[in-house]
Amino acid sequence: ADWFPVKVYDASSGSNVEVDYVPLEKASKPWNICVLFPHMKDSFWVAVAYGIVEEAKRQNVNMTLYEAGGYENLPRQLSQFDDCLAGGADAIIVGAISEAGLAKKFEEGIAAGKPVISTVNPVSEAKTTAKMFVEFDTMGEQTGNYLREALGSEEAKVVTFPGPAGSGWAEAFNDGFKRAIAGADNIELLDEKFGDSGVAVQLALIQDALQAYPEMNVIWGTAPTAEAAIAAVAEVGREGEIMIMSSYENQAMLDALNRGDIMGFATQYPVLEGRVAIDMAVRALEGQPLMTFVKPIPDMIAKDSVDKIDMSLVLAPADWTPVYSVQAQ
Amino acid sequence: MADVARPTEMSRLIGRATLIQAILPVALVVMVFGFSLVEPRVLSTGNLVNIAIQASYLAIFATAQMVVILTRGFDLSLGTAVSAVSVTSALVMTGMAGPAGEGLAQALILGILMGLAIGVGTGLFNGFAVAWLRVNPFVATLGSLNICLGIATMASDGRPVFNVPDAFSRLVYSGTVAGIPVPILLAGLVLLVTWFILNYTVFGRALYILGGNPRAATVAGIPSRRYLLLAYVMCSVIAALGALMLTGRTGSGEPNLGGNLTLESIAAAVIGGVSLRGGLGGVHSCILGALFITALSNGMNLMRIDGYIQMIVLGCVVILAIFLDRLRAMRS
Amino acid sequence: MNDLAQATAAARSRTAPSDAGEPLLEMRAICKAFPGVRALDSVDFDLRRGEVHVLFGENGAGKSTLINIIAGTFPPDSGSFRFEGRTITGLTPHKARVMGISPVFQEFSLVPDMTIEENLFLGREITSGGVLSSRAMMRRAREVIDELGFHLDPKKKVRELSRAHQQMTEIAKALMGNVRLLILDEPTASLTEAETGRLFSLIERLRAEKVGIIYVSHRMREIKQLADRITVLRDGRLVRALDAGGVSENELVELMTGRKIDVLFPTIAHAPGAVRLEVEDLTLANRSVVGVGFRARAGEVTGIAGLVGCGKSELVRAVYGLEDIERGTILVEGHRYDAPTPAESLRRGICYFPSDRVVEGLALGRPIRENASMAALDLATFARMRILRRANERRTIQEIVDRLRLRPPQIERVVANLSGGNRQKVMLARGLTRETRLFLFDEPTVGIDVGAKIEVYELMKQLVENGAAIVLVSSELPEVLHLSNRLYVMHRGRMVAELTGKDINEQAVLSSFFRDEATAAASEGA
Amino acid sequence: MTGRAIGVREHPESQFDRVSRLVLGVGLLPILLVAMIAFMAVVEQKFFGLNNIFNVLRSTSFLAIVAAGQMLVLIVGGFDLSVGAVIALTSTVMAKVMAMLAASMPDQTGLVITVGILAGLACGVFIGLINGLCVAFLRISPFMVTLGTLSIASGIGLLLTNGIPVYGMPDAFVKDFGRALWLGLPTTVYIAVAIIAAVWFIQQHTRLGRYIYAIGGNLQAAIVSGVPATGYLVLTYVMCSVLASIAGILMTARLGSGQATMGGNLMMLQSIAAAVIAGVSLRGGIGRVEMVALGALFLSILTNAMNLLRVDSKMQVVVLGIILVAAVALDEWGKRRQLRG
Ligand SMILES: Nc1ncnc2c1ncn2[C@@H]1O[C@H](COP(=O)(O)OP(=O)(O)OP(=O)(O)O)[C@@H](O)[C@H]1O
Ligand SMILES: Nc1ncnc2c1ncn2[C@@H]1O[C@H](COP(=O)(O)OP(=O)(O)OP(=O)(O)O)[C@@H](O)[C@H]1O
Ligand SMILES: [Mg+2]
Ligand SMILES: [Mg+2]
Repeated sequence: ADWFPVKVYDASSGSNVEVDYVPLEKASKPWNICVLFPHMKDSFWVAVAYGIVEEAKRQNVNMTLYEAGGYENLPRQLSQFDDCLAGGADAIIVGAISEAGLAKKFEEGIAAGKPVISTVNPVSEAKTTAKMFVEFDTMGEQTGNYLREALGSEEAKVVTFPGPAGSGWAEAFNDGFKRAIAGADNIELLDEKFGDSGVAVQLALIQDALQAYPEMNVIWGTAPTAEAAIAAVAEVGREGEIMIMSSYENQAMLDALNRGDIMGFATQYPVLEGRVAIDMAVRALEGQPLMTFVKPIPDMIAKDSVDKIDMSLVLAPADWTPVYSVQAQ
Repeated sequence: MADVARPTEMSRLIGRATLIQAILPVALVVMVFGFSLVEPRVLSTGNLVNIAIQASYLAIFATAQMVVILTRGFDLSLGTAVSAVSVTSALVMTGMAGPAGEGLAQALILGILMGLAIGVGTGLFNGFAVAWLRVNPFVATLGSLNICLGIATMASDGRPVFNVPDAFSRLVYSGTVAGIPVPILLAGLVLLVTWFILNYTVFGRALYILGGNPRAATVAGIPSRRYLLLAYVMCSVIAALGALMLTGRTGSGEPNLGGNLTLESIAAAVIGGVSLRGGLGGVHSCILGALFITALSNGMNLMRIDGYIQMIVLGCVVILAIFLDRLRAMRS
Repeated sequence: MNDLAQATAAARSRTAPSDAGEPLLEMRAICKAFPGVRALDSVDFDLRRGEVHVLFGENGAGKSTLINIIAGTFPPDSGSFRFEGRTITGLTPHKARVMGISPVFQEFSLVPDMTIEENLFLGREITSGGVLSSRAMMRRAREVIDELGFHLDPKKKVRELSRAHQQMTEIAKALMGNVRLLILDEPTASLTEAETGRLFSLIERLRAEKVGIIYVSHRMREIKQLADRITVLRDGRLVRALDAGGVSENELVELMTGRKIDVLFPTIAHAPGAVRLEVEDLTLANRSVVGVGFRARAGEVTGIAGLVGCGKSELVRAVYGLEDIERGTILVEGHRYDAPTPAESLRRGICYFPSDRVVEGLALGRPIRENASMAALDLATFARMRILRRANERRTIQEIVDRLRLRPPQIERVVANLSGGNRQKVMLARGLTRETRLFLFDEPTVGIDVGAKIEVYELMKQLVENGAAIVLVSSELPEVLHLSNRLYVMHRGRMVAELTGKDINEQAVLSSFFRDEATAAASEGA
Repeated sequence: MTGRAIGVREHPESQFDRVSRLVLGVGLLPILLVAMIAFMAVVEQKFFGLNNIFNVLRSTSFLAIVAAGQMLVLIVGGFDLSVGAVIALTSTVMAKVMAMLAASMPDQTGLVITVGILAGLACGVFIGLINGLCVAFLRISPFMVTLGTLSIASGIGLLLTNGIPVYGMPDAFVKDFGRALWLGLPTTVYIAVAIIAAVWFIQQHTRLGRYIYAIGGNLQAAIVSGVPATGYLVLTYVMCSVLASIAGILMTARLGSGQATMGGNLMMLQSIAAAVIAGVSLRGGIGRVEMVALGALFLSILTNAMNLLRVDSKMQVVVLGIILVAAVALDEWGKRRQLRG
């Protein structure tokens, strides 16, 4: 079954116009497309990779994927960008570690006549051929709004665990969430605990928070936060009374949701973002009509909504293992 | 005389020694050609320049590390110091320079000074802790690692600093002089100065003696503490220069810029032949090490090797390279 | 107590060693090369049971190397090696000790941060069921130490011992196991007469027990006193193996150096002049020196003698600025010199030569040139405006190195590859790099061969006669006796005697040493 | 020497000396610990909440186990940067093995768990062997070897899992072991205590312990004294890695999933920090496990305290840095006063 058409926002004009996105049938020739990821250390980016790989196969183009090994490795991603150009790529797809950090490279790439497509990670000002993302704060907001609806008039005391301070995305998610709950006077934000988004670190933070804020009854944070929270909450035997929310999706979150361990998580359809990125690259290379800014329409996935959503656009199949390059037939 | 061996064997010994001396450069060249067999583009001028540019940054950081490694220390704070420098200098530049580029010159100058100031500050902290408080370098710099991290994240509130004036990037990154990219030139300059300091000044000599045998240095009346302090300051200042160059390259202040630079810089220096036991090594070692690491990952990237495989290969190659260097050390 | 007397007596009443059939140790055509150096060039060596066989040779002759091979530290490049009739191959230090070969190394084999007891048993701990039986070991350790008559506290960390005490520990360590072959590489280098005496009587006993003993020393008196046979090495080659009986000092020295040497100690024409150094009521923070006063004049050698750990090193170290002073005044050329520091001392024309080359003297990994010039980098000769003048440096150092007859005279060589004596010369070279008016020598001839010694003494002679002041701290009595114009004697951190002119003789010194030695021994033993 | 001893007694003792001798007697660390606990007791009663104490004890246990191993390597004059990676590798491998077996033989939980744990430990042994062999036989600087294995181990871990957490370990392993309480205390605590005790015994009462000290104190001396140094070096590195992977197993059991991001550089730095503030010399030859345990406790309490006191997490790192340096500086200062006698 084809994945398209999919409803997305076409933001090229500046305002969000809801449209059906339909990709090309096939690429006219096997282009060499270079893909840069911040890392592949969680199933979120694996999902994006899945989209990229599948679409590259479907459109029959060559694809090579590099991952920088983490958000702390901007210099490495810059070098990988150079290596891509040196390696004779026709187009470059980037999940930017830092927009500001890569703006220069984007210009260089475009100047060198290589289409530069940015996906997943927000790029507001930097020059790109085309880009696809939802602002992280919108997703944060999504979760916030959902919390408000779900609570109704109940009291809620929240501690957020946005992720590593200085990552940019952690702050963005957090701001969105805060904006959403700002209005509600039944929701109180107790504290924001930044910290490395490894499960171990998050676990420590949560446990201390459980002590510091006995009254806390909502834990909001990254996917690893949610995972850690499940364990921590179980340990103090407060399952059920503390709600756990994740600001983004991964395999663990889906399983947890199905087990009923967490309340829900937001999704921006990573697989879709991967697929569209490839299509954008090919369109740019072939001079086909191209939306220069596409936004997926984020959704909140919770118990009730889980079966209404096309999971093949959210996560890679559990048994799929990433491949780093695709050879055109 | 026993130790003045007969000419024949003397020359034989020398012959062997030099061959082993050359083992790492040879390995480097062999490696690159090996790659080029699989992926011809590796040897394209474009890519070679690309390697040179990438290596020039690493070489600077490796050199910074070397200065303190010579004294039997090392600087774990290098990475986060780089981040702090990047953020603060970027903040100053963006803050000073008006939208229409008025006061640009002052902005850049102040920005650069800001960065250097952070470098000096970190260096003073480390140096003071190590030389006066006698805190082990590992702990001292682990401390400043955290402090710099705090500065970087708090100053920028965790977000990258946008719109660093283009002029700055043009100054330290994009331009070329006589066809040579600026980063290479700047790196060359920094390394040249360092080389001179290490080999032709009392300070440099003192560093080698300090690393060789601290107590002997004291007995010989060398003001160890002052020079030790100076060494850490020099290290951080060189790192700050590197950080400024990186900031020019990214065109933004990055609270995460430092990342793995600390370990990478140490690795580069040691692979090149700087001894962690102190008193041994030179600028050339750093250049060699930096080239080696850069060429390796560049080659693997162009050969489309999976990221995780790359990690494993890198690990093995690091160990192998050090082993070869050990051989050299044992022979000579 | 006078072990010394006993020892010499025993030596006199010694019967020639009964030839015990085939030798205990038999080495043929041993070769060993280090990078750029032939340390041993087809050397033959054999050792009978119950004999003391002295290895004799200049610095760098290859004595320590040969010993290291016997002890299994490293294998020879070629040559055959038989011990108790069996051919030995693939020898390791462990095997060697099991076979009963126990070495006392020139550079000690002690772990600084472990206690004496732990060091004594290192590699052969007593265990019961895999668990260390500390009590048993402590008891045994005490036995051995008392047996040797050394004053060592087994619980004390080696790091806290003076070099002399460390030397004793090293000796005790060698005597822990069952000893068939004892190797002593310059064991008396930092011992004073008393311990030396004890060591000698011990050697006599072992000899009687048919233990084979290899003894390395540069001290003629000891050799004459102990040796049954002597093997002379030069430049890594065997010169001759001969019986000790009837061979004269000068012959030996001639064999060793290949040149003629008549007198060991030069006669120095002392011309006491202005007081260069005056110390009054000096007490150190660590109380190793208490209320000491002394003075050193230009144009004379001022000797300081004393038993181990009497604080004579500390005294000069304090003057140079290496120890914390509690109270007391120091006058240098009449001017008060408070809170000394090495740098300031050098500026005032004072230079100190530490007794421990490896620990305090040299950066082993650096070339000779840098080691020689390191104390003078503030001079215009070596640096202008903090910029080195390397050509000057090379020239100056080369001159000095040649003057000291350093072998090899290649100033870019790494000091680590030099023999003990040559390392010492490199350090002494420092005193000549700058204009120095007061020399503080601490054990300046530790482990230096006769040839080198003479050179050092000659150097002192020149210095003094050119009007320098020399303070000579030494545990080698003949040295201080012959060279000093005025001789101070220290005991337990205090100055107990000042001898001049004809009062400077062994009896006078020894008597002041041993005045209250008995009581001391009692209190120390406790 | 008695000369000096007597001297010391002669010279009158000031208040100041008494203080510094106290410090040197017990060591600075315990005093700091007590001070901090007392402070917390006053300003924040939550600190003594049962659960909070559990948390502190748990995180201490993990850190202490790793730090104990790190200490052994530091004593032989080495360094182990790879502990974090070993934890990650252990976690993923063990989880994968258990998951696979559990799927195939759901009823034999005991077997599944045993095999899984063995697989995890095998990772430790494997990395430890690489480290040890390279250091002992190839004479490569430990820093670089372990830097290499750090990269290798985490590479393998990620390759196996793509960073996706591995589920499907038997519930018994997680519920009845990882998160369980024995006699009211977390299982981890008992294991940590047992390990510390074992290491203490080794250090104080076995050849192995002494040889580790000797090798670190003066390698050449150890060798010429007949200590089979290379063998013991390898053994030490293996012990370190195995301890790390034990910590990895406990953490995994605790989280209920295998994580390729577990441990990481943080654990590496903290383990060394814990050892160093406990007076372990990076030059080798010195270090006692009971103090290291205290060091781990100190670090855990410090972070816990800052979280309870609601210190801004960006500020926390700064405080941590300063306290770290200050603690060691004080310690050094004390040692120097002692040397002056
Ligand atoms: N580890 C080494 N590396 C290189 N050369 C060495 C080494 N050890 C000794 N040598 C060289 O071998 C020669 C013999 O050294 P050795 O120590 O045996 O002399 P020695 O007779 O003991 O001198 P001394 O009486 O001063 O101790 C010297 O030239 C020395 O430079
Ligand atoms: N490194 C050291 N650490 C602690 N105590 C020491 C140290 N060196 C020497 N001492 C002690 O200081 C006192 C003086 O020792 P020192 O050896 O300097 O005197 P000395 O007369 O020069 O003896 P030597 O004949 O060994 O030179 C002795 O009690 C000795 O044990
Ligand atoms: Mg010798
Ligand atoms: Mg002395």
